[in-house]
Amino acid sequence: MSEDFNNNKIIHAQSSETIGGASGSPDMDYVRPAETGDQDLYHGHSFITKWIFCQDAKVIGVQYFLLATFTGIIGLILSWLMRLQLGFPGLAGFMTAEHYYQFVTMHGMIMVVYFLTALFLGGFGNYLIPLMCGARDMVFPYLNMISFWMFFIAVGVLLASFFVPGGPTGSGWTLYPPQSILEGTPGSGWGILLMCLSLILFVAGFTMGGLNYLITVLQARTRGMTLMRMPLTVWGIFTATVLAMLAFPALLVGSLMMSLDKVLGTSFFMPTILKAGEVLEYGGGSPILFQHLFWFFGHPEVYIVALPAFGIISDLISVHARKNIFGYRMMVWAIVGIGALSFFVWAHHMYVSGMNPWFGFFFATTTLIIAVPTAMKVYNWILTLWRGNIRLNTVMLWCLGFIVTFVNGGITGIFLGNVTVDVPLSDTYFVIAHFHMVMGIAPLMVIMGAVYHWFPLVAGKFLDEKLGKWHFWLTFLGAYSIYFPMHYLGFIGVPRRYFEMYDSPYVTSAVGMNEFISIAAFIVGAAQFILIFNIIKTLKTGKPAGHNPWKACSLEWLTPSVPPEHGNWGDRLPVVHRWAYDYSVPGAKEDFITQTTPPSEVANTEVEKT
Amino acid sequence: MNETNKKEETTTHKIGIYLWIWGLLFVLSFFSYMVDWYQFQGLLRWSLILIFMFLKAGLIMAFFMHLFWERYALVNVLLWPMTAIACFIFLMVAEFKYTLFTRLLYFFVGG
Amino acid sequence: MHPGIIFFLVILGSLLFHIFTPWYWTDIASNWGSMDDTITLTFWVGGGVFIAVCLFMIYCVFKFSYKEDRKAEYKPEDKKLEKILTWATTLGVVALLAPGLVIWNQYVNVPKNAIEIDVMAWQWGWQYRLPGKDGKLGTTKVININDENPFGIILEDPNGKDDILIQSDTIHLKNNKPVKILLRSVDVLHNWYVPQFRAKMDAVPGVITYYWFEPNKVGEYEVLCAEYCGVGHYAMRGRVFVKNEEDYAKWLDEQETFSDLVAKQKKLEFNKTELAKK
Amino acid sequence: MSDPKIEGYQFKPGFSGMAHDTASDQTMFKGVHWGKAMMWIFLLSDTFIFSCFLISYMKGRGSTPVEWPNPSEVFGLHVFGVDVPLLLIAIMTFVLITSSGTMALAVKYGYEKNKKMCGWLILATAIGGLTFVGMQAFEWSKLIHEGVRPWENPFGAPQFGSFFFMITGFHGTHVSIGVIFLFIYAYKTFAGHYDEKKRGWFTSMKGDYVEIEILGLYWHFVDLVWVFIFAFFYLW
Repeated sequence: MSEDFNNNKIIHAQSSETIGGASGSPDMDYVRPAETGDQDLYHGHSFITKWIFCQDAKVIGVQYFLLATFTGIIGLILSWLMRLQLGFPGLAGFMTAEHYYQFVTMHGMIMVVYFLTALFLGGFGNYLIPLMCGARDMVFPYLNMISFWMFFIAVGVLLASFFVPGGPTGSGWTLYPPQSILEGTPGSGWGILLMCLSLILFVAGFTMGGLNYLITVLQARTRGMTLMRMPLTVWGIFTATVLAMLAFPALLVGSLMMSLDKVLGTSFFMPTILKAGEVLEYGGGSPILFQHLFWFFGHPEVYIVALPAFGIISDLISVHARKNIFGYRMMVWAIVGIGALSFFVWAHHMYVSGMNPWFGFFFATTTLIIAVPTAMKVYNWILTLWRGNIRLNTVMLWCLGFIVTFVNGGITGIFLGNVTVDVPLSDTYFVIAHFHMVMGIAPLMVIMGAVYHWFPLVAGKFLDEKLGKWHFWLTFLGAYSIYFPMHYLGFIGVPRRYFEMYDSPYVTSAVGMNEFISIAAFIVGAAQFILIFNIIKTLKTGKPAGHNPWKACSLEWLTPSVPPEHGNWGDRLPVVHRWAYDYSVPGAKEDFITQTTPPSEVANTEVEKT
Repeated sequence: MNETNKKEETTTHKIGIYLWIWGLLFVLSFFSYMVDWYQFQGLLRWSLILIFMFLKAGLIMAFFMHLFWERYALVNVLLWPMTAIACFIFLMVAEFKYTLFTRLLYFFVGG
Repeated sequence: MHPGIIFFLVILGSLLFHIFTPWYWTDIASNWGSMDDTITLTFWVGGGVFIAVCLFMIYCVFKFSYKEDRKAEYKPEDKKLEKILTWATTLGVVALLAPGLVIWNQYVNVPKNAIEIDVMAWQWGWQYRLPGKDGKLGTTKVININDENPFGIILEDPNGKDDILIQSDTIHLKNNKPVKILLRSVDVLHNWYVPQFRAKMDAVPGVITYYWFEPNKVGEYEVLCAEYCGVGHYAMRGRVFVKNEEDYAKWLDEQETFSDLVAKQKKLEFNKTELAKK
Repeated sequence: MSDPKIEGYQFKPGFSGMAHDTASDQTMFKGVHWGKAMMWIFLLSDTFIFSCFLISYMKGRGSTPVEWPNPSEVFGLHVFGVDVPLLLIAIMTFVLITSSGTMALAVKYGYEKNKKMCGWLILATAIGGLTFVGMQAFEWSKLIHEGVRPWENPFGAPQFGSFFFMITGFHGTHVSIGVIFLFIYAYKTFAGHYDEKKRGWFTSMKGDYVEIEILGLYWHFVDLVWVFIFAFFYLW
């Protein structure tokens, strides 16, 4: 078995000559020697250990990405079915109210947890964290592998609920009791139980992955890589993982207690209930407790999706505007601050839930405080564009699309976070438009941008630009025309989760808009298949990318081979001398200085010390 | 696991400190049991329960879990998130009082 | 076409849509005009920021698009600019938050002269109860609910005897008189929501929740359930008539009280037994 | 433990040391083994789980207008003709603290590479844990015998039974998992896996005595949770 492992080389203290600086003073390039020896990695031999039960974080990242995308496509199809019903009621004959609510629920849960969370943290996190930190792999590769397979089982359990008697749960993605476990809601038997089980499995699996991401960032960075030299992508994913580790427990507890209410007949969330003339065996519980638990998880969850997106977009903008990210330290503190504050705002989802009314003051205040660091991030993105040298390629288009949709969704967030303004708007289509804009479309823009950006690293080939632009414009214009007008449905007062609008005098005027929105949704959904076509086409006939095709500074582009191999760095780990954003330094030969370039090589430039 | 060739250098602690803490934990547990034995009520009961609880938890964390000897970076990373829990507790106290208030008001007293 | 132009058209389109949209608020029919005002204020501030940010971005895209011979500016930080932006944003946020908190304070504090209305929700319908001459609602319990006692009023409670019961989804309200809506649910979450009144609150089983408003426009309004409550959610509608004082009094006179109901049922039962005897 | 020596790195004390550590490269927790850092973060996450349980319990107990049973009577034992309140719980606490102490000593002897002492102390800890689980099973069966169920409770509020079985059950699961691992680690210690750095069965990572400290952290955490459960469930 011993040949499966690296020999445990200790990276000894290297003098500056051996690090790479041929000229310049040794002091200038000095980096502290390694604190620990090289990582002990298990190299797979067979197909199964190399590609299926694989311990390489990069392969696990791709596995996460593919499985999350697969579930995301299911979520997409469900959204089509919903829009079909809303835009053209009666056209799909099989669609009953039960089906509609099941689709709503599964679409929401899949997209938030099994698509976005898994994709950003499991997919991008696994692939990028070790590369960007200069580690050989995640610190616990075996645990990392189990994490993916737990996620796999969780998805299996979730999808199994489509085939059980009663179908999947139709209680809305928030799963509010009592309705989620009572007759009168679709899937209140098997459906809700499988949903809870799936969530518990997801949380367990995610905890394993999350421990990996955190410890890799905290304890396994390469020499010279300080926290303040890490790319913002790593900062975003790292902070999101911290949030996940602390927020998912509340979901776990909520799911567990609800399962007990269902199976054992406990009354954690169940008060005395009269159903069809009979008093049920419940009594004394509090439905609002579940809402508190759910949103204590649910609000950090929003940032679990948003923070990696913030981080990734910062890197993409910086690389393609050929300019350092403006106000890096502010960006880091904003990420950390948003993350910390997100634990103190959860009940702004519950202003009209019947909780203690005095909470409104507290939560409105904390919520609007979050707006400040978020706004700072937006300013810094556009100030990064200012006086840059902007490559208007597909990646940059996705970034610009992100800024527009994110600012739009962020502003409507201020509407909903401010307690009084929330009262008329909550539970209407305004809410749907808001969160789709801010945590549906905006992160999707980032995912797409990231795919176009990092595909040359993962596969060694450029994705087709022309197809990419079509993909972008169809998605951006389509999605914007879905969600921008939808806010106005909310102003009219159309409540959400209505299977049919019926004939309320003011709601009927929205029929035309619903048809328009549905058609736009079909187009946007279909446009996503351009990406799949593009990937297949590129893998067959794409243009090879070579080393560091975007001329980026960060470590992931500096691996000895493209795509990087297991262990990432060949025989020698990189040594980092600067932050990841030294673009367009005055006096430098090229418009970028990689993180591994020692100071002595760029001694005559005006680079700032980081 | 990575190779920590540093571990040989870590000094261990004298056995006395562990025995001391161990003894203290027994004494504190005995005290908190006595709170119930003597049926203290009201504020006195609550403050005694909480004091003994936090003392015990603190001793276990500080000495048995070695947090007293760890560097501040680790200690702070572990303790700051507790503010979120504290906030949650604080607000849920307000919440249960409100729920109880409305239940008593509308189901028993009448409003 | 230059991407900047398309982005510009998107922003322009959003603005035009906002100005010319036929879809906007229903006419307000309660005292919560201040909520509309805060929305308008947020719209001005937020919309201004949105347009400013997007236009700046579009300007940058035009002005600084890639040229081989140009080098971007190298400026990692600008402390002064960042400070100004932080404070400006903070100021804007405070300006939005302050009126919100003030109005919320009005929202949670019900005026003394408000009429209490017990709105009882179930899957899927509404019914209402008004206090009788004593101005007090009787206490209730879910387990007391049956055909003879549709509201589950506790029989020993003297306040409940003269309560006016309205076993229909339609309620009448007196114009310009504040009402305190006491929400009660016997099964799952519901939400008694009339868009024209702006206000809403969930009905939660196990507790009583409340909110208040003062209708100020005579007319007929539709009640929507605004919290998902199972498959019948979308069909759970009700009706509100806001009437002036005389019409309201006339309507109120026609309604039966709890003791009327009990008496009627007793009579019914008596008749039944009489019938059986014969 | 006390500061390790790291080549080229100057340790500073207190908060400035914290800033210095955080701003340094490679690691933030200097000299802390990956596995140990992982266990700490996991315990932090687990703390949130137990906090959510206890907060739910507080909310549930606080908002029910039905009378809550007096734990001091419900958990009392009748021995030698005397009613002793909370007797069983007191013994359980005693057992768990004892096992915590033996674990702390096991960690100490592990670092001193004293295989024999370390192994025996781990075994003693495992037996303490087993005793605890056994007594908990006794307590459960006693309550079930008296008619307490997760969904009902003859002494008052039905939530009493629900929260009792859920929270002690979740804690008991933690203890049981810990006991299983303690037995495995006792075996591994006696077999000398940590001395010869034998690779693990599943993870194929090399063994080291630090694993005993990691397990110790977990075990102390279980004890720590019991302190809170004892205070909030039995003494309230």
